[in-house]
Amino acid sequence: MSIKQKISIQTISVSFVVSIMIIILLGILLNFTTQFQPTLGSDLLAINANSTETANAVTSVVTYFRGFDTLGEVTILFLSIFGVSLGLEGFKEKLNIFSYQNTLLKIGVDTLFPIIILFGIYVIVHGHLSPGGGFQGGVIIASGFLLMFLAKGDDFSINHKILELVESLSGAGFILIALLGLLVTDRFLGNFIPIGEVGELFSGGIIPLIYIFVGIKVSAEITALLEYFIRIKDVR
Amino acid sequence: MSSIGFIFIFLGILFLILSSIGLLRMPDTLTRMHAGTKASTLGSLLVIVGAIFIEPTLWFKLSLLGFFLLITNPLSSSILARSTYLKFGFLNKSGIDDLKDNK
Amino acid sequence: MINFLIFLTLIAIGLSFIRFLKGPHLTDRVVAFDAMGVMAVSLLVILSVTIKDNIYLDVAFVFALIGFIGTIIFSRFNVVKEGDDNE
Amino acid sequence: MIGLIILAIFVSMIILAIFIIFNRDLPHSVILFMGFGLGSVVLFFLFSAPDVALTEAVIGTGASSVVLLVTLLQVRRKERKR
Repeated sequence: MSIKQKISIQTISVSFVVSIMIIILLGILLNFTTQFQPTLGSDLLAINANSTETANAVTSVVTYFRGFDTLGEVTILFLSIFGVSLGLEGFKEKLNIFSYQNTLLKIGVDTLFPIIILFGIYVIVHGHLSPGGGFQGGVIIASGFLLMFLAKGDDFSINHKILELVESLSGAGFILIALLGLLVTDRFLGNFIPIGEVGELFSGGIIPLIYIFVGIKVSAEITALLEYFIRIKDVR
Repeated sequence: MSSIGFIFIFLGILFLILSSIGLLRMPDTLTRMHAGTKASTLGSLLVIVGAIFIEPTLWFKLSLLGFFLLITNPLSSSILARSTYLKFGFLNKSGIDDLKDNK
Repeated sequence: MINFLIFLTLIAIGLSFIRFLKGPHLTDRVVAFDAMGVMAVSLLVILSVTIKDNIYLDVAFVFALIGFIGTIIFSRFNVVKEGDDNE
Repeated sequence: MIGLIILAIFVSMIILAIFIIFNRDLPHSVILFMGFGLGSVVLFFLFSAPDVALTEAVIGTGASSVVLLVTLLQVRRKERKR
């Protein structure tokens, strides 16, 4: 079989699959809006209005009703960073792969860095009022540090001991708040702080505290991961 | 007030369409970059100004977004042009090479 | 009126999507990706103005940030790979 | 009108997925994957789920593409050294 016949058979099969997928999608989308009935969402909204009263109902599902799952996710992230550091730590001399200096990029990133960090802190702190929360704000802060690594080259480095200390302290704070809830209200991750007005910044009980701890932990972890991946032993 | 905003948004989208036509029709990478980054920056800034005219209560976040686009888009196009020059060499036939000294 | 504007923005995104699919080099695709990111930011701004809510603009900001980081890291990748081929 | 946008984004995402699979060069696949992520972000936005859209934009498009690209770079350097 020659190459031209292979290419034509491949193209014909791919276009066949695409046409079948488009037909199925058209069939699904034509009655997308008519058959939509909210069932589980209205129940969750009713429970949320009775118990925690946050403005963003997804937040109370993630950190209050399913708070134990959030603890498990953070633990899995910690284990993955632990494995990466175990594999990549042993080299003596480590240099940045992207060691290519540019003055324009340095000045621009120096201007942009405070804006990105402030936006990440805004996303973390307003997690119970607007979309976002600990994970998203933490990765935004880590992307700000990634820009600094790319622009500054070898001039900008972060001590890994400080990162590990911050990460461990924030994880311990998460578990401490959960145990305080167990002590006061007989429920792991129970709410022991009075709930304020709906829509204010200081409201929602312990949910903003948990999100702040998760944000600090995730930002330290992702920064350590990118820092491990970007450096290598033998640079030409 | 709202009609002024719609006129601004229409002008901005006109610039976006011109930019994408230039991106599709130009012959090589550097000229595509010339069409694709400058005109789209102007178009998105005009769209943001029109959105401020339509809905004045959102002015802070919209102006922050405009500031961010105004810094990042020329910066990224400059870095990309320099890396294209370093990878493919000089593409034009006029014989003037300004970047030859400072690689 | 607003539907007409959204339709024109979709035409712009589609025209640069063709360049994104058929660009011969890597840099052509990166340029088309940057332009598509800016056009999608303006589409999100128009949509959030019609919804009249403050909170949807966060997604547009993150969109602009992701486009910037992608362009920077791909241009750096280009240079490093070129130096590696010269060895 | 919203249905037309949703349909266009679905079709373009299917075409992008086929291009990602059948491409020979891996960095081209990575940037096509970033375009795929941007399409899914607009889709989540239109389905009125800004939480999921933010997560997909930051983690699925930004961090994972950076990790893929840097890993590609390191593996190529090691292979060339040998």
